[in-house]
Amino acid sequence: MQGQVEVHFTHPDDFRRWVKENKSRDAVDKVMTEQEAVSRFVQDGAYLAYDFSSLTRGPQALIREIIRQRKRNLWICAEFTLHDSPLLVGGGCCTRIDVGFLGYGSYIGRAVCDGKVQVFDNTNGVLASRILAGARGVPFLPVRNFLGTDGLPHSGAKVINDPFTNDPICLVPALNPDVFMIHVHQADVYGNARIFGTNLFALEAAMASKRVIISAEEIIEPMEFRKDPGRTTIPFFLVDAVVHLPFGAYPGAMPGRYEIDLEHVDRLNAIQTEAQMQDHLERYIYGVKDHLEFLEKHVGWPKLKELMQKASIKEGYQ
Amino acid sequence: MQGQVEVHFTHPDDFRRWVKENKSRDAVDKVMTEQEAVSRFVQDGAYLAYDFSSLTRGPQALIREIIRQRKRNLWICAEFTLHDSPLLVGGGCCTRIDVGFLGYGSYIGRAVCDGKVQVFDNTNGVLASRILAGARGVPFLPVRNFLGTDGLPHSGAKVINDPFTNDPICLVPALNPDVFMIHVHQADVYGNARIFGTNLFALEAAMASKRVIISAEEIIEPMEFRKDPGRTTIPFFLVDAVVHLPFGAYPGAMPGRYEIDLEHVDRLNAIQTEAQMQDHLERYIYGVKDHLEFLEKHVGWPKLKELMQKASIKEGYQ
Amino acid sequence: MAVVEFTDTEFMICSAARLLEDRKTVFVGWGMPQVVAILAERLYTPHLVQLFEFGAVGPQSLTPFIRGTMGGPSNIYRSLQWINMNWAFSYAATGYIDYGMLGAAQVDQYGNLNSTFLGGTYEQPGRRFPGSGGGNEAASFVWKTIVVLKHEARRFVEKVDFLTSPGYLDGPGARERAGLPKDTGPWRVVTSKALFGFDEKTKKMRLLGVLKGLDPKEVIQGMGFTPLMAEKLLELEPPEDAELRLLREHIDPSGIIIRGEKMRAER
Amino acid sequence: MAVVEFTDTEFMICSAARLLEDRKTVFVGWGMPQVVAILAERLYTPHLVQLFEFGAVGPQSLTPFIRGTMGGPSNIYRSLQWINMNWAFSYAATGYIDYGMLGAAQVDQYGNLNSTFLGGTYEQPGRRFPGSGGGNEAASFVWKTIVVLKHEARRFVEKVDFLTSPGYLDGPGARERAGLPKDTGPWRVVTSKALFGFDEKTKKMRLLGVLKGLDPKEVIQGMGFTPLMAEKLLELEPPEDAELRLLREHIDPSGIIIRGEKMRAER
Repeated sequence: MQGQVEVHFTHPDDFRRWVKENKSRDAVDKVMTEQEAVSRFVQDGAYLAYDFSSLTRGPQALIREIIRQRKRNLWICAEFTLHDSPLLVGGGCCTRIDVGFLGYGSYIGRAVCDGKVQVFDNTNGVLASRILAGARGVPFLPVRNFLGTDGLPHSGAKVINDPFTNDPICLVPALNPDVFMIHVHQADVYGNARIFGTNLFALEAAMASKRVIISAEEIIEPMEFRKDPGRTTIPFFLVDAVVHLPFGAYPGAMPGRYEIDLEHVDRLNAIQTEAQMQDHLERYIYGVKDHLEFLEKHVGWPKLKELMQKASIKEGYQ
Repeated sequence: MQGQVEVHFTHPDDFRRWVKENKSRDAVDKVMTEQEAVSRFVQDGAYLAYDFSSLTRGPQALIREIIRQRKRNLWICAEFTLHDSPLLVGGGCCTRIDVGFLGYGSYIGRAVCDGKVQVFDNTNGVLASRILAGARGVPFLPVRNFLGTDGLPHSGAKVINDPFTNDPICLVPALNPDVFMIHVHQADVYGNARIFGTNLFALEAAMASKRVIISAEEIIEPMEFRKDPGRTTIPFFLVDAVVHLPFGAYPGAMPGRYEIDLEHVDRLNAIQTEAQMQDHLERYIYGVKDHLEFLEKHVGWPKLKELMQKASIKEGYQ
Repeated sequence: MAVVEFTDTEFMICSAARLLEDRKTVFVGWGMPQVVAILAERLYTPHLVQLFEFGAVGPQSLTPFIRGTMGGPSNIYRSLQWINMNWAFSYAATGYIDYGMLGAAQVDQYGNLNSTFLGGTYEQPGRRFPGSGGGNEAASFVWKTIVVLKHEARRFVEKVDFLTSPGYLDGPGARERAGLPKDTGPWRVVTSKALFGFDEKTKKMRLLGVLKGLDPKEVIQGMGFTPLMAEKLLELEPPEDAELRLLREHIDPSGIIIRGEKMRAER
Repeated sequence: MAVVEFTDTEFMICSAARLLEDRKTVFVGWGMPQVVAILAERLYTPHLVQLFEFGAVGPQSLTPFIRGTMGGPSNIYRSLQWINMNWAFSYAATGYIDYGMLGAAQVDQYGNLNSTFLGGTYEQPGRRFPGSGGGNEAASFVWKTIVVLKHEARRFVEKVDFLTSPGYLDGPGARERAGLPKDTGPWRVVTSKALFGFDEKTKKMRLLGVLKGLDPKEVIQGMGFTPLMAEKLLELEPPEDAELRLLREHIDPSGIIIRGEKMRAER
């Protein structure tokens, strides 16, 4: 049995060639604004992946910038997408979604029903394996799940007889995103980056993607990474842009730094109609010029301080 | 093309069944002596893997115990084996070796030439991929190297046409060792374990192996792991035995704790003849009852203190 | 004898929590299964190791439970290990995870689960849900899958509109023939009124018991298939006071998860 | 003009160090390549990122170099990242590693490498070596492989006794036909007397130059194949004073790596 649909697939040799020609191994200052990072590295039609969710350490400020720049025809890897996918679809940015987990609420569900966005049902594990294949430079990885499902024909997977056991096995095609975005606790100007807590596929996806945009709560000295190399999540030569975006995960939480703003999340949860969506986008995204203005106009420092105070669990996050 | 030789391969379902029936999920005290750990969990004929080398964070005390107990017909995964393989072959413990990297010195080389030990030439990367396959519960992983070599026919690998690119690709069979041994910086009595610095395949091999023996420089409180979960290398439910063995990596270094004893290493390097080997084993292994007696009789506290003093690089190891 | 009042959700949560075994491992799905696991840990299975697909192994979650966060600090508090998704699924793929607990929108007589869409076609569904998440991995890899869903007859169908996560597919041996790991599959289906298991030979769903005081015939009325019946049906106990207190005062004081239809039973 | 004295090993190390490019990445093999990389980092390529198969990325190694340790603290000092073997090879497999530097016991005209055995059969070899280590991965994955070996005619053979790590196999297109990544392969062979490259069309080894003062004909005498000759042979400079001082006083003061046959040249 074989998946019958379109799939985002890059021959490992083509990805290698791209890495050779486009990923600099030179440690240069890559700090730039969110406007510059998104306009330079997110093209219309790009395949976009990101790490974690709108509620926890998601690159929310970067996603808002993508919407603000009215990117078009994005294909997203919806691993744990919660509020991100409805916003991207509502902003007219995204037309295809590899699912994953397609949250939240009725807006995105109806967008699928209405054919506004095309979905390809993988699973969280299949998508993680596909990205790992991309990071290992191989065209596929075998998995022993996804078999027997209705998702398989709506994916790019193939079933073969395993030559070692002669049992059927599922081969999932490598996934090399055009762009990977991740919000991190700490980065240096070159792109070395560190996160605390769990992650979905931070290093895999950084290695497997053509462009990597990092937004960071803090910019720290490069030597800090060299003093504790076991804590480096991503080394600089995988990274194209570093954006200093304190509260970049807002309204989600940054573990150990600030908590979720449930009030704002409820506003997102409440979006049902197209009119509500467009009002929300107008107010919170189009209506401000950048992340800083968003924080100043729509969140405010008292609220941010409150969210920081709530983040009282520090164990493991420093 | 296909490898034509014997290969240590376990059907993923058989490994799963073994895990279900034999690996307890109960956090019980697993602290025991090296005698007990080796006699209970290393059977004659077992396939044995271990992490890192005789010069850096290798489980050297455990390897000496295996020799002391005169285990027979072991098949070892020689990823970075340096002085371990000659000692194991000299002790009559080991008859088959998956290479990897087969160091050191002329003794082991001659043992191969004389047919005392049978070798199967994989590569370091192939062995690491095989263990990763074992840890992912799949029968094989694809790799884009090993192709075109004379090693491939002396391994269990197979070459097929990749169904995604139609190019040839190498499939390497999963490796599920019977026993995995690792020397760690810190463990608790249940088997939660933490290492600092680099590793070969610590978590992969712990997950892929039927039995896991941990030797530890320090036994620490279980709560220490829960206070910094990002630093846990191996969780307890993969582990069968915890042995408290300070200086367990001797004569190799334990990064951040003590340095290599080059004097003793030179003694190992000097072993060429069978007589020299048997003298060495008699003196340093058979002639002492355990690791503690070995340290007291043949190393001494002044030397150990000197090796600790030399380990002045602490960054990243605490 | 006293009458106890509770919501259908509360009953379902308590009923599921009682199924878990201490000193074992469980793959915990998003949402309600998280609440079940916390309740079980506090009352029945203090040494149960919970695994989350986003990389938390063995957390001792704080309460109140914060909905939706998954990887948030209070839900992954004092874990044994923080790692990532590929590793989390590897623990399950190699057989280290005993139980899995999942929700679903639809289930059929072989325990196949649909969490993708209802009605219409894949391209133009009537109603769209989040899809597999890590549910497919749990249902494929863990030894015993527990499905938790609200008891509505329309959720029990002859054939799921979309097979998201495998039950026994079309019957005995089908999982193995498909290439799924041996001896795995759905074990219990916990609803807000009943408890189901699966017949060992036919792999078909079997009613094991209903909430004390309910009529089994009424409970299964309208289901899209007729479940097998256990020789002796269990009377499922309503929630204990200790369970309700924990749920209402500590785990979900805002009542967002545990709200539902009011029920009552004698005990 | 002055006469400089050095060992053949010192010349080989200096010659190899001069080939590396700054602000690039290099996969460093065990032993001599480590010394080459340290010399290059100190003198020529301070921003070169070194990758080690055991998981060290970008160390700033301390000297003196400690032989054999690989993962020891002074050799992996102030790395950018410490990780493990599967990840290290993934960096190479995805094309992030520009150069690889490896030793070998034998090499043939297509740059195929043998580090497994010499003479006899696989089952009963004449002399056994350590085998691939991570050499096969480096030779398969990096863009440009640099081979470093002592200049002995018997090491250059018509056909290697065992093909451990792939050069151009049996000629143009053979790597791609075998399934190896495109546009990779051996780039330079550095010996204690000469420097070789490979012809773009035929993929055969070509002499690019010899140590100043040596006769090219004598250098290639006795090799198991006749290498192609560059149109204009380079005169390779003997080691600089700065190079020798660094090697002898800082990197390898005990002389264990750099010892060898005495040589002399004018400069």
